[in-house]
Amino acid sequence: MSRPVELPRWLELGVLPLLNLALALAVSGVVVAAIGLDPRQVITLLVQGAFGSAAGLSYTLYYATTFVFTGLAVAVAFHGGLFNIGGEGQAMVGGLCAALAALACDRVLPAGLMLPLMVVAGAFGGMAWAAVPAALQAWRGSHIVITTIMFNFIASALLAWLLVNVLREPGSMSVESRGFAESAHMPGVHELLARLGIEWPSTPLNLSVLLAVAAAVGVWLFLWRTRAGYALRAVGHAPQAAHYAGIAPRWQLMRAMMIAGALAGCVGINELAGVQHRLLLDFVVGAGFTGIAVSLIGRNHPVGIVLAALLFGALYQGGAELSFEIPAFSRDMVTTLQGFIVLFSGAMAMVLAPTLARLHGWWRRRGAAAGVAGEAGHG
Amino acid sequence: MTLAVEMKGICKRFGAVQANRAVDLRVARATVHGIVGENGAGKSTLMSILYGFYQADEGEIRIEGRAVRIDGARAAMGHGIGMVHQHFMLVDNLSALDNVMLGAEPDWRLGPARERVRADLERLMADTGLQVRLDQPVEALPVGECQRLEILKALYRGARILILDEPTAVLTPQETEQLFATLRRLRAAGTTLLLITHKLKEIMALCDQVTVMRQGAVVLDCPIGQTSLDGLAQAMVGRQVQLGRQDAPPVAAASAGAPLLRAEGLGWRDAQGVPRLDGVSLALHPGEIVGIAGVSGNGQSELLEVLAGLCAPQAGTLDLGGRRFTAGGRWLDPQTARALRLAHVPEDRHRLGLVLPFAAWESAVLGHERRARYSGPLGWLRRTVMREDTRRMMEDWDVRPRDPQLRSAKFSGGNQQKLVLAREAMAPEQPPQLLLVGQPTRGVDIGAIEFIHGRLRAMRAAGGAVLLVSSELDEILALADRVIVMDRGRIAGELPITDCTETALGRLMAGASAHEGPSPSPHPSPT
Amino acid sequence: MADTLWLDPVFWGGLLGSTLRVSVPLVLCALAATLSERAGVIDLGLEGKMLLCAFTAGAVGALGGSMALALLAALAVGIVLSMVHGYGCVSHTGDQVVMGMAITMIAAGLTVVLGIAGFHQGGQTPPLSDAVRLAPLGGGLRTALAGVPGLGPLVGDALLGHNALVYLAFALVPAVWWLLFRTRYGLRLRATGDNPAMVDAAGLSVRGLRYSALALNGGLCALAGSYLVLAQNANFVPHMTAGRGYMALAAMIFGKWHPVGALWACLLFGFLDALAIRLQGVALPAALGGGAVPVQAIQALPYVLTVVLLAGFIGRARAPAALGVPYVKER
Amino acid sequence: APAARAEPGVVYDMGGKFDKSFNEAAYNGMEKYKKDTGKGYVDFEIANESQREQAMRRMAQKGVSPIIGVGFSQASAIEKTAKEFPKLQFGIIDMVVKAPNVESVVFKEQEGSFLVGMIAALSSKTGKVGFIGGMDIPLIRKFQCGYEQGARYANPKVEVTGNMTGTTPAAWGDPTRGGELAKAQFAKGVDVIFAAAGGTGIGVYQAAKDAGKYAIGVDSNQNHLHPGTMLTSMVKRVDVAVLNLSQKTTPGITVLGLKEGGVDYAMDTHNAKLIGADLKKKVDAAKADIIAGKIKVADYMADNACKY
Ligand SMILES: Nc1ncnc2c1ncn2[C@@H]1O[C@H](COP(=O)(O)OP(=O)(O)OP(=O)(O)O)[C@@H](O)[C@H]1O
Ligand SMILES: Nc1ncnc2c1ncn2[C@@H]1O[C@H](COP(=O)(O)OP(=O)(O)OP(=O)(O)O)[C@@H](O)[C@H]1O
Ligand SMILES: [Mg+2]
Ligand SMILES: [Mg+2]
Repeated sequence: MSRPVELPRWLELGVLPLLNLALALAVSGVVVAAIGLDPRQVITLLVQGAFGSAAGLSYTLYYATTFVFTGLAVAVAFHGGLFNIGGEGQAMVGGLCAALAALACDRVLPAGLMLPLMVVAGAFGGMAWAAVPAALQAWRGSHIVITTIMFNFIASALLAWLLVNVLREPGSMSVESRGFAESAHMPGVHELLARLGIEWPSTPLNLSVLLAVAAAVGVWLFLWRTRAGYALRAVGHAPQAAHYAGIAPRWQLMRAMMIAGALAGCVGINELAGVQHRLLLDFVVGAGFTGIAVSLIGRNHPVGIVLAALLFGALYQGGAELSFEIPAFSRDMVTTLQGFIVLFSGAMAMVLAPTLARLHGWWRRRGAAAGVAGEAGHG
Repeated sequence: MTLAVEMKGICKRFGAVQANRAVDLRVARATVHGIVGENGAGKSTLMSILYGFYQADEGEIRIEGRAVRIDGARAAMGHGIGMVHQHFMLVDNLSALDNVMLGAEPDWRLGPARERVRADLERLMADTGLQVRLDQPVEALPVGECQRLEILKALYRGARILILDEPTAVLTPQETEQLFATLRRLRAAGTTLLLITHKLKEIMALCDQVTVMRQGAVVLDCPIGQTSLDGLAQAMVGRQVQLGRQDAPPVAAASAGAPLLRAEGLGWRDAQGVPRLDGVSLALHPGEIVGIAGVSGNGQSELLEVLAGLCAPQAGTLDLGGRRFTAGGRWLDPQTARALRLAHVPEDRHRLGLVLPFAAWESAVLGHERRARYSGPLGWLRRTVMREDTRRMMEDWDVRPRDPQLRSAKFSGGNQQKLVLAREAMAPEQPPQLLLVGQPTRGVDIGAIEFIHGRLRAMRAAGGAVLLVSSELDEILALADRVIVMDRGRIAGELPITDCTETALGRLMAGASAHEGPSPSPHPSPT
Repeated sequence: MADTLWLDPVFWGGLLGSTLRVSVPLVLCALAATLSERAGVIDLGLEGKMLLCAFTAGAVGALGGSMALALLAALAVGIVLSMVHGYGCVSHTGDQVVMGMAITMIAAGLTVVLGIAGFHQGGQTPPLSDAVRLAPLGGGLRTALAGVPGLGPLVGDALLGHNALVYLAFALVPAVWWLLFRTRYGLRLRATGDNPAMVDAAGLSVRGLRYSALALNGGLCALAGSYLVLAQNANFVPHMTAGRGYMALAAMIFGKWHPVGALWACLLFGFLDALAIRLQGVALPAALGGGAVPVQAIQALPYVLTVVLLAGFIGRARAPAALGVPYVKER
Repeated sequence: APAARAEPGVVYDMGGKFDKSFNEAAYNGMEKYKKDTGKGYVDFEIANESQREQAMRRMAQKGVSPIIGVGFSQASAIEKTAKEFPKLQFGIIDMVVKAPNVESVVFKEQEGSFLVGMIAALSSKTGKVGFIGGMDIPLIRKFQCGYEQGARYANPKVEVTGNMTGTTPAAWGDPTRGGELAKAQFAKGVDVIFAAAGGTGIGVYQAAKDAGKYAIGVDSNQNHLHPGTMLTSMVKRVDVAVLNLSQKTTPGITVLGLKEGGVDYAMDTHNAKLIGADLKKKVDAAKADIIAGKIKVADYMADNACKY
């Protein structure tokens, strides 16, 4: 039966993930070869596409931004002992509120006021959408997983109705709101760099990326550096002990979900204020669900989540690059490839641990652990 | 004489902890072999290895002279080994009956299987005197009953070699006696018994041979005849240990002065409407230790919870620190309780006392995290202060290992208990005047017991009051100034310590011990 | 039309019949989830398992031209997927939720890739001949009843004329209940989900029990997938499970990890869904100013009602204590 | 110089090039282009919103021209890229983008739908016909509106039942739900259903076949799916439009209706037996009237309402 493997932190958090990633790529390579493509070319394109060029890197970061938001949304709820499958819906409603704020004020407010207002509106929207399931769980015992799934569907219906019947420009075929005015555009990174005289390709990467970093740091500080975070984790790990300590579980539960919702709500800032500059139907497309994988692969820790988000961002961008460069490499092959990478670097993450532990022990006995294991990491 | 069990050079480490180092153990057939040692000495680990629950890193095991490989509980059973685990191995939401059956079902259909097991168990309960309500889900059973269930489980499987890891920790004297009678009978019938306990009296009473462990290694192994209580204690902790009463029983006037806490007519019914507390009134005066005796499950836990503000009663009032709380109105809550300098050491340290996944320093401030000392502006945690205080608590209360960063779950039971006690007794800024303690020394080694008792006395000396709930009469006799006995949620009687004898208290408690736990037909409460 | 609707037996007959048909994949997946989660293994991979099995059934059915072959192949794939699930999360301490999502991602992509490579119909499999599909049962009796007013629609349309898998699915509910609560195996399974250490100490193999539960889980997912392809439709269409796996998970939790509870939850979902379909285009009561109810409102109705009903239920669901926690002995 | 024309490129909508709908039609168009001209082309299936622009910019940088966006959702991406690359040619289907280097192709779906509506009404024995759309969006309402009008034109007393599948992208690929929607309509007595719901339609047609009712295909000619069940298909010649675009783009708006052969109802060997001579005569007469402007077919987009 599986004995837990005691690995030093640098091995567990540094080397093991790299090993898993290597394994994942290797296996994917085999699969790729099986369908008659050159694995080396595919893997290099994947990596090149994601990190090789300024544009590629920017896209990777742009996707990562969204995943950091949804990943953190899952993690905060998780530390509160809740499984939040509702990131999807919370992101939709958050985006909706941000967009409504923009549509209402973009013509009157300057960017300096408009953008913060959108952030607040977005966070508020997500928060509100998460608060209802949270309250139902806290006072009615309705299981959060069910309610959040339901709220995802309800959110999509709400969004569809508003777009088709209320927000759509009359006479326009497309299911989207009017474009936001300049003041509601989150400045793109290329624009800012251009002002500094730095040449940068035009990509969706926008200031929201800083918002995401701030969110990650904020969540980390909140959970491990503040009393509120302490109370939240206590309730998540041991509700009865929390009650004994005089911490009211219900309010912690509400707080956890509302923070989670607010984080998910910020997706709209990256996607709508940052890129689309208008409200449209599927701007979330699965980011909420991806957030679950991101959070768990990142061990529900902000640092881990940022890394995992980068991984997924790279998979998205590198995947797109693949289908650009190799027409035979369809969108669905990309999905499959991503699936395999999640499987091996996420779900099977512990398969290599025992071996690594044995090796490490063996190396330590030879007092040469660091050097060798370090190399093994990149092998 | 032939050896039933022989363990040679057993080594086992858990991560950083070396739980067993080169342990040798030789157990003769049809004897009772005692194993004693401090908390964390490695007793349970050694037995779990014999039972195949853990694999030894090194060493060999011989059963009946033959070298064997025990790679799991099934293999152990194959060799006729059975075990009563220290931490109950029970499934909460299954019935007691199902828990006994599990893994040893005589039929693949549950219906017939239950029939047959029930019949066997009825017989077993009859001649061991260990009574358990077979159809109750385990979560509804008080600890004492769980312990009896755990023992029945092992006996039911009819082992030739039976390991009992602290089987008496939560039993009443009567139950303990019955259990020992059974064990003697088993020994006579040729069963080999290994008994782990912190109650040296029991060792002396029952064992033929005793092994003393310290920090994972064997330090003494001799026939019971060649040692004594003090000898064992000495070997265990490496110094003289003074248990039992230190001070002269107080003069009756001890409990003078205005009470720090006064409760009147507390009544509390559980979800099923069964009264767990029924017209309970008591007062705590400065400078006294009040003991609450009684078979576990007769309202002691509930009393503690109500007084600590963990749950609100349906009837009664409470006067504490100049404030009055009335049932129905806003009852005391844990935060207020702490503010009013009332501290509470819960019975169940795993569920209530600690957050097991937390680092020790995080668990060591549980309930005090709001104090200005720990949370700065904007609720910023003062982590260094917390770690420092934790280190001090660990120094003060001799918690091992002394590592504030270690996860709470990684400490052995006894050390976890000390950590909780340290936290409650040393509450920063304003140390408590009132201490409610439940089973403070359950599963704690004698060294620690002596130490803990000393601390409680010190608190009394400092003018504090202690409400001590314990199923250990020895403990109550050693500490209390007066003793209240509870029976089915009501106060069955109160005795000044001077009139207390095991038998006197036993008689008062006996009323309950026959039909332990919440009785289906509650007595009419006096109006 | 709304006013007379409620009195019309044909409406109710159709509604109930549709409820049963829609519930079947939910019921099968919910049972699958019940088994694995009772053993302590979260299954967020229902969607993916169902999808890949559906594809297998469609592909093998089209190539082999045999229903039995298609079913067997689907079962095999379902079980293999569950074994992978087990290898990652039971043999090793991998994260069960991530595993589920990985399986779902792979299934979503792989089915289309293989479909296009094998059949050149944009990921679809060729339509199956009626020989390969499950035929409706009791059709004769149904036609016989058809004439009878009231009885015809209410019994005929509602209960008769479904295919074997429909009846099998509902028969499996008591079967699983019996397995879980009336057999030794079930007792051990439930114990594994609540306190694996105890099961281990009792000399049973936690690993074995969890694998076996997963095997059953895979088989049931396979049936659900096959139903979509061999019964409700006649070929595989990419992403055709359309979120049913997640709904099944919700139903299982709604049913408090109990097969019968799950059944009721699935029927509820199915019913609300079928009802919503039939309510589209209904006009608002004059009190509310008349006019058509927005389609989206009707489409959201099942989900809203689910939340309301769930909130109405007292007593919170209690998940198996060891759910999602890989079993390791050391603290 | 038109001689050295760069290779054309297509960006499909979310549905992907095998959506059993207009994306697939576009794909077929490009395949035909490849066969006819022997020249290659590039295409891309987007996986999320931001890839629209990414794909187009990538193609533009490679000098691909014309770049064709399939579906109304591509509008803003086309608009942006077209502005950025004024030297390249662009085309968009189902939406109007006003730019000097963009040709916008829009269809009069209502006209084709009108004809299949007539066929439905005239083939229905119960006098009840049905419509099943993917999502409740303007484009689909446009189909529905024309269909209703046509049905009423052929039989004023006809009862038209309409259903939409869902509110998520899954609505375009859920045959099981499509089947249930169809069965629900059959239970109401409907015996002909026109489905404009992409992959969801597959389930509708299957249900019709199983119940022995009629169904009408959409976008591309789907008569071959179930001969004897598929009455006809409302073909929307996106394939032709894309083919023309890839050969030559003329900036401005191109409107394709019956007259231009952009939409029509499909006749072939598979449904010859189902469409009797007189039925065909009626329909063709109406077709002529529409082309001649004698029949005004309502355009939902004109005033966001189905008035006729
Ligand atoms: N899953 C992870 N992935 C990557 N890095 C991690 C992960 N978990 C922790 N770390 C690193 O370890 C550091 C310590 O983690 P953690 O947040 O638990 O620290 P802390 O509890 O706030 O402080 P400490 O544990 O040192 O007292 C983090 O700051 C981070 O750099
Ligand atoms: N499963 C485990 N994982 C990690 N460490 C463990 C485990 N079990 C025991 N330990 C550690 O091994 C040492 C010996 O533990 P063990 O339970 O054998 O002590 P013990 O003699 O039974 O103590 P007690 O009298 O409190 O029961 C302790 O330091 C304990 O923290
Ligand atoms: Mg830490
Ligand atoms: Mg022990």
